[in-house]
Amino acid sequence: MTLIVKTITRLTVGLILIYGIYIVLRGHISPGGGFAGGVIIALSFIHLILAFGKEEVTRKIDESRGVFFASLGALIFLLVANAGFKGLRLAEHKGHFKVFAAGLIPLYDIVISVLVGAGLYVIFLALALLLEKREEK
Amino acid sequence: MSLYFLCFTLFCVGLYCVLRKRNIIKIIIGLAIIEYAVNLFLVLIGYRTHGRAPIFAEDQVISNMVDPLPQAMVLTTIVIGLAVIAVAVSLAIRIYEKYGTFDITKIRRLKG
Amino acid sequence: MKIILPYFITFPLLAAFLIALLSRKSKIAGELISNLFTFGLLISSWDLVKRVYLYKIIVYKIGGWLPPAGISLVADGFSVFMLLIVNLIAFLVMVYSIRYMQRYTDKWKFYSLFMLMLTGMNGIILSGDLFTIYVFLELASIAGYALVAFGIEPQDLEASFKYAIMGSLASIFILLGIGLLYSYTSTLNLADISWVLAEKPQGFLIGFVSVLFLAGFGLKAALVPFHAWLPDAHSCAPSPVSATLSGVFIKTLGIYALSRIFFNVLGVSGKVLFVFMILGILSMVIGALLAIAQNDIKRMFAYSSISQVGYIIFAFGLGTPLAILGGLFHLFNHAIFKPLLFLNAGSIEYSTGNRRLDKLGGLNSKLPFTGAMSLLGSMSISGIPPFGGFWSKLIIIIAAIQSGYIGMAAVAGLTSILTLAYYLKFQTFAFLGKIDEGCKEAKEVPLSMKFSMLILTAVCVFAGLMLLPEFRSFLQSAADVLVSGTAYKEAVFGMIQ
Amino acid sequence: MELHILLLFMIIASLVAVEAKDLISSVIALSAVGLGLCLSFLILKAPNLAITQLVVEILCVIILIRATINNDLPVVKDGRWLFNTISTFLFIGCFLMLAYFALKELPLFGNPTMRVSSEYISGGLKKTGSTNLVTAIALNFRSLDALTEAAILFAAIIGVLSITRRTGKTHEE
Repeated sequence: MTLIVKTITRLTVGLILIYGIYIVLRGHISPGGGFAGGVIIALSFIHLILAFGKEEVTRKIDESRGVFFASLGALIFLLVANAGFKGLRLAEHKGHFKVFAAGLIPLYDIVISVLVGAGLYVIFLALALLLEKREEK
Repeated sequence: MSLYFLCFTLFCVGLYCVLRKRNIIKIIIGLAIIEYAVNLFLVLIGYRTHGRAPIFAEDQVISNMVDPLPQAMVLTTIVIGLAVIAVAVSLAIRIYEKYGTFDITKIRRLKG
Repeated sequence: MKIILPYFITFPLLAAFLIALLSRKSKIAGELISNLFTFGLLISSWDLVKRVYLYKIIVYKIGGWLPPAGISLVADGFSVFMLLIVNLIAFLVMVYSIRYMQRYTDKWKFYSLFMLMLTGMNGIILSGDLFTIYVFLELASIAGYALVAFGIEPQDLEASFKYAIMGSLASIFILLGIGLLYSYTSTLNLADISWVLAEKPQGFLIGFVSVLFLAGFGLKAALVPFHAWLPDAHSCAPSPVSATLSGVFIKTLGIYALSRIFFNVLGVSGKVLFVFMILGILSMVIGALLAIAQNDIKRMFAYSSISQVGYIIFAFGLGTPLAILGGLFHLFNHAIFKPLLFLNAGSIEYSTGNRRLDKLGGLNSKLPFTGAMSLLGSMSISGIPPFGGFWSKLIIIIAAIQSGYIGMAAVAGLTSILTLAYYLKFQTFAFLGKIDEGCKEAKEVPLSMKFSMLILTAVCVFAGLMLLPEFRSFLQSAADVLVSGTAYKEAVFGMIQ
Repeated sequence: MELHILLLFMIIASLVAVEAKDLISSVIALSAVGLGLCLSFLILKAPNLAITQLVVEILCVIILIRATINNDLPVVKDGRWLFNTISTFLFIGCFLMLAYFALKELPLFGNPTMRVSSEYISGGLKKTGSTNLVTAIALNFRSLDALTEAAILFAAIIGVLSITRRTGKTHEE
């Protein structure tokens, strides 16, 4: 991509990432939540791939590390959910409009966002690699 | 009622696309349209005239909320739609790689 | 006592996530974890069978929320019947795949996807909530699409794409039906829907919802107008996957969900039963006729699955207690011998690298064990007297005669003869006669693969004993749930309060 | 009224997506449908879904455009084209007619029964502590659905990875 795209990407990617984290953390207060925030986090990485090409980005996070994060997120989600199934309650009644309120819900949101962010990044990476291989032929 | 019917019309446009188009990507687009129509239908059935969004606010008592349960359902179905589309697109790209075409009539090794 | 119910969902999920997590570190994590966990699930489902025998019905409230608001898991006779079959087949298939899957790359993906598919099936069986059934159905289906394409040959991809499109269309029809039903009854719990429907008039809407469900679940069960995807998908998948798909997958996603919703929730009327019967007869005959012409072993078995599923749906359509018992018994038998036959086909492919009947022959001298197992399996499926398949078909035919459908009973009997014909063809071309040039180097399969086939054959041979009064309660309690119809709601709510 | 206009816009955009001659235009028309859906979620008081739909839409369009770029679209008609189209239209017509009669029996638009949902609205904040009721239902009352949803996404990840492997079998027969 051209220099303009790269410079603007450098400026905006951090903002997109922070916006994603904001959406994740306020999922139980305002619209948003783990899934939407996770997709935004994944989109910020995809943005990097689109602007800088995949070599720059995959040096830092490659496919197997993405799978590792996705399965870690899923595993913690499962453990939290298992506690929730048994009726675990964590002070649901106080501090309704704070970030750390609402029992297990913020925890759920955070682990879902890890799963979704890493997972969608891996999906995009797999498809992009496949397409580049085809164009080489 | 008329909104429900328009929503079903959107569903049928997608259905027509899946049933009649030959191009694999077009079929996936048709599936996406059907997903959208069903999601919209689920939210429509939960709407309440002059209702409020199902989010509480500080120092206000809100009683006329729209039905939150279909919205929670749609949250799940959007993810399912994304998963199906991701799998279908990866299959489509692989098929293009092996057969060199997106035309479904030319992709016929299985018969009988 | 109720606490083990959610483990049928969380354990396979845990296995799937762990396999993916450990895939970088260890090469054998997939085999080890999946075998251990499926064995554990088999043991606990046997335990659950005994508990349900004592308590009749077990309800688990997820998160402690009362059912119309929260989700409940329900285990009754029918659920544990399916649960035991599904987990038995899953365990045996996992043992089989240790050696079979060695030819494939990235095996951990196979094991992870398989455990996700198992989660989906267990979830459908245990769920007492309509929308949860849909979500688990999608989980099982998406894992299924990926597993069918696991070999990534061109044909596999084509079959998987066809299956993905048809399967998603079916799911969307089901979701639309759920939306309409939700708008009408304003609840999602199965027992609660049944309550509300009992108080409201049964109008045109319920008919429309029934059509949507019938199309959706019928597509998943591959009943005849909707069967086009099945032969491709089941013949292209790796053999352990075909065994699971044909043996339990279409029964859980199709027949179990269909009969649970129609018998226990919406309530069956004469019209619905008649449609079941017609679909059953059509599937039975057309599946058998198409199977005869096949040259590919797995394709023949796949068409045979359509035909046998037709028997089950036909029996459910008769609606008498005897017919439902016969249908469930046939479901059990088919869930045993069809995986057995697919595993046999997998063994043939493993040893000879081929599954076309015209290139096989005389395998009895090279693969005596597989030959014997497949002979017993073929005899059972085509209804030779001492085996289970004979008794279940006999019960279905007797029930049809009792209900006065003599013509249809005759068709069912004739189809059984057709079944015998194509299994004779399979035996003659593959195992008897002169040995083919291509199969000279064939060797007998390894021990783990023999083990799975041996267990399945043993169950298959002794399945007829299930009709004896001592062992009958397992089958009878499953049939009772379907016969009792919409009394399901009282049973569930009685357990909650 | 604005919903009617939005829905008509979505139907027209979807017709464009179905009938467009090249794939890029039809993907872009699809994204227009998705945007219309997002706006109608906002009008229907579902801001949660509007956000989710918007970001998912962006991702879908990126994936689809990456898949379709540099690819041709063959327009083929075979002998039975007319017959097939007529039968499809007949099927869709029957479906719509049946749906019309079935929809008449639903509660009127704007008046949901809310048998179970009233329970969530009255007690949801106290029981779960979450201000956002949709999140409360999705992650607390019906957390099994959320778990399965995560599993579905996981299945899609592993599925895409397994489909995009370079080779399926270790040695060729």
